[in-house]
Amino acid sequence: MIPLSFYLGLAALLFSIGLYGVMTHKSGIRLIMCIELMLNSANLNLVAFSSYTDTLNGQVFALFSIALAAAEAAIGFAIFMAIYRMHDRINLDELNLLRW
Amino acid sequence: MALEEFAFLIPVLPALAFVITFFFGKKLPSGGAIVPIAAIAASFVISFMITLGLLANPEEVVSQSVSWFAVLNLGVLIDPLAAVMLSMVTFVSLLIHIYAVGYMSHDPAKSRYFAETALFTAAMLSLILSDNILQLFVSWELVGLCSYLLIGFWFEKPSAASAAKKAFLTTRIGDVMFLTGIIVLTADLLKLAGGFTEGVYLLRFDEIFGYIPQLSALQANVFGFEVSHLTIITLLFFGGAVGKSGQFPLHVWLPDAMEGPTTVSALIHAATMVTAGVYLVARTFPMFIAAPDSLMVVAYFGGFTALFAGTMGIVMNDLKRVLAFSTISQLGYMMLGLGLGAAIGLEAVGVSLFHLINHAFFKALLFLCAGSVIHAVGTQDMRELGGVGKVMPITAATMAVAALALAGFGIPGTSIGTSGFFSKDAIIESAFLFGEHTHNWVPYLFSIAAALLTSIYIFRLIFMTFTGKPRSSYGGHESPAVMTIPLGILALFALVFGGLTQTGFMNFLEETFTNSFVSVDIGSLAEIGGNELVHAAGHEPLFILWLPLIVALAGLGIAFALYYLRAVDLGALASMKNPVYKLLYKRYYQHEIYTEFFSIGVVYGVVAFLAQVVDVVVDSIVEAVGIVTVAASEELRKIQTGVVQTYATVVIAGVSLLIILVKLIMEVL
Amino acid sequence: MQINRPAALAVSLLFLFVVVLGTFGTSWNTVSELPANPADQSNIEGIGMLIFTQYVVPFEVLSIVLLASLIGAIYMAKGEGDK
Amino acid sequence: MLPVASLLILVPLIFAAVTFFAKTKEQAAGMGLLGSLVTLGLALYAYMNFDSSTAAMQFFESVEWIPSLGVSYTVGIDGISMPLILLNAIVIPLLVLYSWKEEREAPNRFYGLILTMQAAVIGVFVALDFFMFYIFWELTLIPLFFMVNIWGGEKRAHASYKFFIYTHVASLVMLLGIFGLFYAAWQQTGVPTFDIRELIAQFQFFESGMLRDAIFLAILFGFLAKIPTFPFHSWLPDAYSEAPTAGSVLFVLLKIGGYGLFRIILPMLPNTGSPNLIIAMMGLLGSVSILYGALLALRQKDLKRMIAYSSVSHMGYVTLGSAGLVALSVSGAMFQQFSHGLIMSILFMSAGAIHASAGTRIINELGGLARKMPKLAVIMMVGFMASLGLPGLTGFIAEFLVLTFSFVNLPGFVVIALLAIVITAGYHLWAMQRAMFGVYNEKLGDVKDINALQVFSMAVIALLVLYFGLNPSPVLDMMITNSEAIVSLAAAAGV
Repeated sequence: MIPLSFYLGLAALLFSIGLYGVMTHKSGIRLIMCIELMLNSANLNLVAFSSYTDTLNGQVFALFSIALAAAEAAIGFAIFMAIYRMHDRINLDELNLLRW
Repeated sequence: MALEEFAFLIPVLPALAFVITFFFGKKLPSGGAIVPIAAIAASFVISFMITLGLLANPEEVVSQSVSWFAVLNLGVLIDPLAAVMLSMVTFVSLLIHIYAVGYMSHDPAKSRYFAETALFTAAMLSLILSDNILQLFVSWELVGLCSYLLIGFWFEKPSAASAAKKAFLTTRIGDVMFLTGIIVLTADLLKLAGGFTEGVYLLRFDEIFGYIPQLSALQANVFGFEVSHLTIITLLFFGGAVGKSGQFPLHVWLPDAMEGPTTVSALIHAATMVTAGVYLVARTFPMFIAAPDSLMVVAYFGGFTALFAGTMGIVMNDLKRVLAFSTISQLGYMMLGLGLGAAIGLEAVGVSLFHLINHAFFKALLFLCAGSVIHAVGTQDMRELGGVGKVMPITAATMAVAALALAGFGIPGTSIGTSGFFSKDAIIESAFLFGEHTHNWVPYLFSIAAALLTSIYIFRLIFMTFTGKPRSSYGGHESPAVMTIPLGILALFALVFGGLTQTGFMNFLEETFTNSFVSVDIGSLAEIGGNELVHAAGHEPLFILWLPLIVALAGLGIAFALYYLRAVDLGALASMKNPVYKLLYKRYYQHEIYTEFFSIGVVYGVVAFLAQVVDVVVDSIVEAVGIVTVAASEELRKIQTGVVQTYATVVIAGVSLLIILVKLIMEVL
Repeated sequence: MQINRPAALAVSLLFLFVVVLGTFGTSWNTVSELPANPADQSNIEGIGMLIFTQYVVPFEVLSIVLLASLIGAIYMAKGEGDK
Repeated sequence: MLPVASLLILVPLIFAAVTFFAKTKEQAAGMGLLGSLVTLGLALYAYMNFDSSTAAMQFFESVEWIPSLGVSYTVGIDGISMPLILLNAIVIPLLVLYSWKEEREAPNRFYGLILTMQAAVIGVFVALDFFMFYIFWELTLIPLFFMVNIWGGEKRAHASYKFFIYTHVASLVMLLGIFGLFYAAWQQTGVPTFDIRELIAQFQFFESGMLRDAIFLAILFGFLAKIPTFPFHSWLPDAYSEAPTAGSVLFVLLKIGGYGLFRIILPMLPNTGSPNLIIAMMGLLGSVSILYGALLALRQKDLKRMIAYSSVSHMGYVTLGSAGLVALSVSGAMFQQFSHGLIMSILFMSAGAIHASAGTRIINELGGLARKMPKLAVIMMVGFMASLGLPGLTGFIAEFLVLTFSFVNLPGFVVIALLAIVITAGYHLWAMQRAMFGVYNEKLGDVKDINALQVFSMAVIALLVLYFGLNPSPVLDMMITNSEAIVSLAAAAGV
């Protein structure tokens, strides 16, 4: 049997990759993709725990989380579209209107 | 006697007159002058009746006390000392008020004038009849306030406003010393009495005098000297008297006080203000005589002031300033007289007060005459006057009488003489007695030299003003009767009061401290203070008796030669090139020393340092906290880049490190 | 301000290190055997039951959130008026 | 019997709320006057029914509020608070009358804030529970802040923030002290309570001397900064001089710092680690404040700043008298609070009137105003004379009591304070001479005297200064009763 830690390790790896992407990328689209990656690494954890504890709660939550990710992505992309219409690009560096 | 029940009315009536005149004076005829005149007349009648009663029975003094606040009281005490003062003050003040009806007739603000003089008189009367030291101080300060208001009566003249301020501030220095004396006294009494008892007013004179031996036993260490508390207290009291009575070195306000109306000067100099200091020392005389060295200080200051003021008196050109220095000088005599109590005991009070009363008459007369001249002629610079005697015969005659009284003309050994003769010569003789007794001749020399100066400056004034030819064109006329009648009455008193009352007066005042209110044995108190008293008065050599008169005549002769006959050309002597003359004319550079050096230099220097350094530093500490906070946040807020990725990085890194840290700590523990 | 890549990599690796160390260092309280039901490999039914009983309220809330985000997304993506 | 203590807070508060909604200036001022007059009536009612022969609390009310923390609504009036409530109740209606004819923005807020301030200050005086005490204590900041910030002079923003932050920080330190007291007492007895008197009673049983000193000093700091004494005074000149006239008068009525000394500090003092050291420190701060304020006042060019520094000087007597710790010196300090409130009201009203009609407050730019403003000159003279301690007016009574009876224990400090008396006279007379006397400065144009309402309000205060100066017993007796109780506590502890 594959130990639980392996799933968790995989999820951590996925999360770190997503994190690295979030930190380094300027483009909003890539940012959202990386966030999706992080969310899904969490889902992986949920499902793994669910299986290894013989309860279904975790899987239910994973479903909820997927639905929320959809909502988040929809809103995110919509915001980016709006920004794009204003600035003609979605470079996050330049969005400093509220800074300081 | 029923009248004594109303003793409290003596100051209350003029105070009421103040209120009425102040608020309704403008609607009353002649500025409401009738109200204070009536009130003071009533006070005079009450005072005089009480004095007559006391003369018959000096043991039964008037004494009433009511609780004021906390453990302090207000009260009335009329003993012989207070009685003669009350009678004199009400009488002189009454005459001055009547005179002022004429003198102030053209002034638009005369209702304010009469209101303030009424308050002035009320304060002085309350000062005289207070039976405790605190009430005396309260009245003392009110007198100061009124003098401030009256000297600055023509407040639109900058010099008047400035003189008023100077008078108030200079006397205030003395007042603070007086207050300090009261504070020390109260603290000591509290200690000695072991706290307060209901119904016992510790600050009443009978209580204070009762504690004199214990107070004297208390020792304090001041700058390495062991000093009796009583000495400290009395010297502080004397400091107050120095301020109020214009003694050196706090005399500077008195000549400037001439900026007020002349009647105010007369009030201040004769009746209501400067005598307060002398009165204070006389009132607390048992304390002074029981305090080692205090009376000597009084004597030296008094004697020195008498001489010092006299030297300045001989060079002044302003009619009123000469009189002002004359007052300072005569007050010096009174202080000297009190200080001689170190040798002659209680008699000193009689001698000094006798001079005070006589001085009041002739000094009021001198000022009112001067006022009469100024009123008629319109100038008070003696260089521009001359020959006024022809146009104003009554004024000139009364002024001459006053001058004779001031110089002290009379025939020794008889009861013929002006009042100044009897009182001033008594002081000089006492000084001689003192010298004979202690072999300390300094007071005597001071007093005799001052007598010469007195005679010179007053006759210089007479000759320069009333004789010779007019040195400028002025239109003069004799003053109206409302002004000359008071002059006549005062002249009468200046002539005969001394001769008629001398012995009786002295004996009357001897009773001051042994009566139904307080009983003090001056002899034993003098022993406490280390003062040896002599009782052998009256067998001075004939020369000593005649010397004051000879000196006065010499002064008259000098003045006659210099200012009437013009025997010597004074141009060279009385010029600014003569350093002595310049020193005197500049009044020993007091203005430079007091105002420019001390007030502006030292005090303002300290203040500037405090304002520009200390306060700035104190404030900067506060402001700096704010500035540093703002500056720090200006930098620190840049951490908030507004870029989510940065936040995410920092959060993740922080959490990771935190976990490692916690883990490590757990491992170590 | 952009995080430079080496720093980002370092933080990511640090995080990975910490988490992996954590997961492998913890003794997880798991069931000894995975439930292997040969008859019915699916647990869809159980999940459905849970969603509509125990988690019905979150489910409803989620639906509203989805709807709201849908509307919001359309509104924002569509732009203003005729544009 | 009316629940006066509660009503004294509630009435101005309710009227304040109503006033905020007033539409016109007349309505606002009218509501302000009505509210303050009702408060005055209540205060007089309390005064009439007050028994000045006992130091106990009167008009006492107590209701539980948050039992789990021992917070209760407890109010009461005694001889320490009664004169100050009276002072507040008397001056506020006169202040409303004084500013009746002035034109300003948002009169509804102006009068509303005045009434709020009154409620807050009276609240501090009647509160017997630290929780309430602190709430009202901080509430006083708000109206004053807005007074300065909205209607103040040129540097109003700086002055208002400085005042707010400075005294607020000091209050926070005090709050720490209060919490320390609360928790230590909770540990001691096992019952939480915020009752001021109970906590003070428990204070002596705390075992740790360090803890007692820390609590005491934290609370003392809060009060000293509020009084304020040197060197915590630097907010005062800015705030007093930038505030509008009504604001300055409200500042003057803010007597809560000195009140705290009598109510809280003096009863705790004997049980601190080294009471004599603290007494010496307070005496030093007090006497230095007296001298320092006087010296700095001498240099000020702005009439209002001069009065502000003289206020520092006068409040030094409160600290010095408290430190004197003799019944009469403490009563003198209490009386100084009362007298200072009256006198400074006159002075700030005078300065405000001069500023309003002459257009400047710089003393050297004035001159000869007595001719054009005779009524003001008379009233201002009374105020100045009272302020420089002339006998017959209230200032003297207070200063005499403080100086004389502090001398018993603290002779050196009294001597320092005595030096200031001449200087005090100096700057008052100097200002009077420059501003009111001398030749009229024609540049000022046609200056008008104060209006009838202003004459009335200032004359009433001036008469009170005179009345209480001649007959201080109506308020002094109750002060003496209470200070004897305070001092006997100290004596029992052997200080």
